[in-house]
Amino acid sequence: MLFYVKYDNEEHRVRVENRRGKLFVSFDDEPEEEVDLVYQGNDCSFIRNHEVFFANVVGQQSEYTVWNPAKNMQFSVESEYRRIVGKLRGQDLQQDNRVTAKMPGKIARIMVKEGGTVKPGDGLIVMEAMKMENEIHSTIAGTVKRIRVKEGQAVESGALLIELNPS
Amino acid sequence: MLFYVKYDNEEHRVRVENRRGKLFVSFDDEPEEEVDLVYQGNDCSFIRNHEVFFANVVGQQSEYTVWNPAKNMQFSVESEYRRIVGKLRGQDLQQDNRVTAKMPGKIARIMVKEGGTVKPGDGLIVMEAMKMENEIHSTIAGTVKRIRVKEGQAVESGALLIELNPS
Amino acid sequence: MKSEAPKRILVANRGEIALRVMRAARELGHSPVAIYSTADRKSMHVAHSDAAYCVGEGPSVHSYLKIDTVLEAAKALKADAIHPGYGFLSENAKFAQAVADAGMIFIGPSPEVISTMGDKVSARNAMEKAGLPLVPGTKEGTTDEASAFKQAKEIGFPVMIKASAGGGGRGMRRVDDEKQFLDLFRRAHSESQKAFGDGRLYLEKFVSSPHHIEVQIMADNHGNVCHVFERECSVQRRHQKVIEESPSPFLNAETRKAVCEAAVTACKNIGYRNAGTIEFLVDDKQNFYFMEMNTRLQVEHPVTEWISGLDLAKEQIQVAFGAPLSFKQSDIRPNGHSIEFRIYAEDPEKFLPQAGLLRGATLPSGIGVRVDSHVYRGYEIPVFYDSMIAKISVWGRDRNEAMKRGEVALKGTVLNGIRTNVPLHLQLLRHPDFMKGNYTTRMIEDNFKFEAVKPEVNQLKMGMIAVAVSAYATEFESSTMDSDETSRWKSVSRTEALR
Amino acid sequence: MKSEAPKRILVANRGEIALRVMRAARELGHSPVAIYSTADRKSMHVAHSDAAYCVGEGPSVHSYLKIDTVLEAAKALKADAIHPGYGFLSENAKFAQAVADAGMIFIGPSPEVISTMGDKVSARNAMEKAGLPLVPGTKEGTTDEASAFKQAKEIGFPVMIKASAGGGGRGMRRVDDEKQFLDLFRRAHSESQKAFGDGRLYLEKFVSSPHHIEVQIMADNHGNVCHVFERECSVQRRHQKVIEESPSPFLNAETRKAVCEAAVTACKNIGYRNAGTIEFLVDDKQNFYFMEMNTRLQVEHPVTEWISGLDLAKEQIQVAFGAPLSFKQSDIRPNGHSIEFRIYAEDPEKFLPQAGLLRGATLPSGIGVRVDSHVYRGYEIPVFYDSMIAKISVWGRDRNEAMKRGEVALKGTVLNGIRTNVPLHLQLLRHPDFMKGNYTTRMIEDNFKFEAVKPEVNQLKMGMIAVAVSAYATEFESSTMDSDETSRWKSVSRTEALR
Repeated sequence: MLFYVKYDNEEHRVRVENRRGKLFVSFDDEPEEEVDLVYQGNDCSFIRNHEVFFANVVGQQSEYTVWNPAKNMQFSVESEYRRIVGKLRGQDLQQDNRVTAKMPGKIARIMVKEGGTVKPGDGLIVMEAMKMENEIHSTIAGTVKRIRVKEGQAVESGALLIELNPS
Repeated sequence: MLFYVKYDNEEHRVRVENRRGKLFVSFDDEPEEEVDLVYQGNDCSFIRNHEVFFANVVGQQSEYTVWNPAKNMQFSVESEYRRIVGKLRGQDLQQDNRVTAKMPGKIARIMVKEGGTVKPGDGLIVMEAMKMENEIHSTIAGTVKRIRVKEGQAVESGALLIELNPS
Repeated sequence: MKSEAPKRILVANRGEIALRVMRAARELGHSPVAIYSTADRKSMHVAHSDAAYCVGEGPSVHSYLKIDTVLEAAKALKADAIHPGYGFLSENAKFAQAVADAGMIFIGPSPEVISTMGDKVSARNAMEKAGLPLVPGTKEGTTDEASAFKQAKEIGFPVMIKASAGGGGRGMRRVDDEKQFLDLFRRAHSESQKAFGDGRLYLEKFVSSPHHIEVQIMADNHGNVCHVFERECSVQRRHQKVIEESPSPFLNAETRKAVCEAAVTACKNIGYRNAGTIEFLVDDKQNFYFMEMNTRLQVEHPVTEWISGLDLAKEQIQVAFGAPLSFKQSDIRPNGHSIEFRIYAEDPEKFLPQAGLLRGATLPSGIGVRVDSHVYRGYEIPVFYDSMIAKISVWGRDRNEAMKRGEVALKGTVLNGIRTNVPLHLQLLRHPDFMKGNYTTRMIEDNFKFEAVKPEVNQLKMGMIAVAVSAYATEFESSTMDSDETSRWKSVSRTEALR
Repeated sequence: MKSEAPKRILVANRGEIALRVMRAARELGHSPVAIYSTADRKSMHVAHSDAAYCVGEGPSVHSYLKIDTVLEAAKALKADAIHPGYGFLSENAKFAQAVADAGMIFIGPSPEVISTMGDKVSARNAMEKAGLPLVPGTKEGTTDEASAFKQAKEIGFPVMIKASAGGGGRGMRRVDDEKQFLDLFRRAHSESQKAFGDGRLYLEKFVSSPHHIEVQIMADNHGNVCHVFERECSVQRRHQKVIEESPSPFLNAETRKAVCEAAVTACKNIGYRNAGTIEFLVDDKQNFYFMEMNTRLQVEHPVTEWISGLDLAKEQIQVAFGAPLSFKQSDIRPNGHSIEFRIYAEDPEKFLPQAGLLRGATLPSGIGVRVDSHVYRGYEIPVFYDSMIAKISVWGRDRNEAMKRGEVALKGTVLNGIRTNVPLHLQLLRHPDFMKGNYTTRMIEDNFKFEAVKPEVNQLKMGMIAVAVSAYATEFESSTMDSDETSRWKSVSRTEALR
């Protein structure tokens, strides 16, 4: 079975086959190799050509995170089958100028007005969460299309806060 | 739902009801009480009348072990329903004079002969496992009815080693 | 100790500090009991107590900060004494008084001392009288913008705005010039009002190249006061400590002796008892100024325990029940070096706290490694409290060994499902200022940039394989298989990999 | 240390000791690589290595003991050095020689010293020459029953039969009178033949009220030899150590000094290098006799690390690469008290080793607690190896604090699905001889009875409720439910409770 695995904007193909309980994996156009994978409690480890890789993998649906001491790695994965189905349905990734809450919290202060202009780095909203105030900055230049929250409002993670029009 | 829970030879009735996600438990003839039970990773904790009980429960089918620092507690549990079905089928617990292997290992030496007499504490068999020799003793007085293994034989946990006739 | 009957000790706190104090209580043969908010029902501190009482909803104003309810809990649980931990009610004089009034022992200093030290201005006055040098600044807390602005100009910029009732960096702002003053004063005021219910602020001269160095004090009810050396806590971000160590690699022997002795003298003068910490600002010429006193056990007490061998939480309990200190000043000498890494559930790049489900959690162990934590795999980090999920403290014969040990321990800290600041610690350990051991409280903000690490090619490749295999196991979850081995393998991978 | 290039170090062992050595290698900046048997594929030591090589099937004669295969692994993994751990090939002179012949560094003493010390009789001869007092006994190993019997009568009963090639209590028997001699000699012979491939036995006078006290030695390649104090290892069952502590609570200061200095002198005389341990038998009058020398790191080295602050595994690696000892004798002084509890997977009543699935596992942590372990929840304990699954070592300022801390740590050790000796440790900690600190190697066998504990009524009741609730969750596993909360609760309980 073929999977498309994406990290940042880099996409690779990983083919996984299970033959009599042994796993064979090929990466992009590299030749297929046996991977000795075992689950150990919460983690798993692989051996490939004697090299050991210890992994803690968590995820849901197509989004996975693999633990790494220097930085947990986030991947999205899609099987060949799902990609084909998706294409047939005409799905398209949306261009995102929507500022969302990265975590649950309370809107402490709104620093912009609808129609106002912003440049990258400008403060948009101050959120309060876990007793800390955090300023949310714009990453783009543009105008404020719509403000979707009010001061004092409690919001969930992922909630849409502000819509911007890029200039 | 009513359960019969047994420890050693002591049996108690525990009734468990789940009403809208809250657990109510009654123990023998004591009045029903709410038990606040949560699972935390591998363990669970209960609060009953402010008293806290931390538990790690493992088990399969009807046999459960609950961790306890002074000694893990082994229980067998049967639901009312299963007990009725079992009675209808005429199941009966067998009187056990069968000496079995407590763990996998190798039969190092057989110390008795068929027809010989034994008293409690007499050595029957020396098993070798994990590089140690361990003597298995008789817990009853009687005669050796049948020896089911040979010296040098590897046996699994639970394997029948010797049958005794109690005197 | 032996002769005392076992007591019931309520730990009026949550998380790792509740567990830490409970362990101390158990070692002394006492029975620890707990309080919890509904959001903390699954915290380990509840499971590991002998009895527990729910004090309210998640937000701490509705639970851990409610004095009446906590006292009600103490009565219901038949507590003989209350240990307040840190944060919450630990530095609340009214609470300490109410505990005493209810006939229980408060494990901490007297309400009078808490009250004096809890207000920054009265603390400065008291400590000046007790002989400690102060940073130039205003004596009175105020909410009046205009008079504050005038005073700021007199002290000379840069100045610091601080909350009279504050702690933990909340309500604190540095003002570099006149233009910024009013805006920052207002923000500090609102934050302070919200956090402490007291919006009064005071001003202080900003000290250049400041080191945050604090002295651990331990005192009994019989007039014995000892210091347990200093801690260097200058690795901070937004006035929140990130890494602490003891001994301070910056302090020279002469200053070390002077600052520790000054702290002891001051505590004797104010009649201090139980554990406390005097925080000093030390400038690049090793001048030290009193900053504030924390009248409780600190988050970072493990580094002091590592190098002294003392168990400060046990010492607190014993002293509160009337025992003399278990040691004399001459009994203790600093042994080796210890560093503590505070593990926060936060994005290490943007420092955003993270709430949510901890899906993978394995904490390090082995020689010279201590972990204080209340989290486990499957723990849901509540949104209501501080985002610290673990303290990893290490010990080495010298600072270099402690740093290497810390690095190995951090690399063995598996935390997944949420982001943590472990990557930040690994980068700080390689920072030239940190490695040299001469860094100021400005290091992270002025002289450090978190590098967005790109994993090595091979790591990325193996990670992609791990993900593809996990996805593979999911895709085939419901399909039928002929080989027993295969299906067993799949069912394990399904259960383990995908939560 | 800084100047050295990173090396690849093969740890030719398994389980906790492999992990412990790997951590040391990482702290020094080296890359640790592993070997494993097919039965150990899921051992943590494989997952935490940088590279690993399968050396064969489960039984150690088919894997960890195969010199050629281990060397093949070392070559394939490009190892620069091999650390043998304890057990397996750690005291095999041929292996040490083969490692050197293959151009790699053996992290341990020279093959000649291993060879001399590996044979009990030649060890006794060498140590007698090097100045250590011996227990009266035979000098030559033999398999001849008749001559051995004659010699036993000359020495006078009780006598000890010991395997010339032995260790760990295997092939060892105490013979109280003439009648028992031949039977026990044969059993010792067969056990020794099987365990070591060498059935030769020697005899020794049985020492009354014997204490097993051993001295840790650390020596470099430049003639520096230091001791790292003694360990008291008299809590034994069938010659297997169960609890170890340092310092010994039994030894007086004079004997401590004498025995440590004697060990250093002997090691200097035989040109010893790297880590080693000299075991002594000490009688009730504090006379000490050389017993044997272990030419490797001991299982119980953590107690020495706790009280000395040294990292013996790191020291071993550095010394093997030619560095001088990182300390002088005068640099180290014993600090506090440490106790190690060996956690075995065994029935604490009948001492039967337990193999099988570890279904619940949470190991203790916090101040003064160190855990060395390779197990985790879901780990399947293989039948082929020693049944030790963890070492819990604690430190306290004094012995009393260490004991209390040990008790709390043991009570917080959650191991389920198999039986362990944790209950045995808890009872030993309350044994009057242990509490007094004067106990002999005969304590467990002669003066201790494991009490079959009946849980408290309330414990039993709560346990029954826990079981009934788990059974309830299983019964309803497949039924439909209306409330989301309920079904979520059930699915969690199902997954978590029932494995």
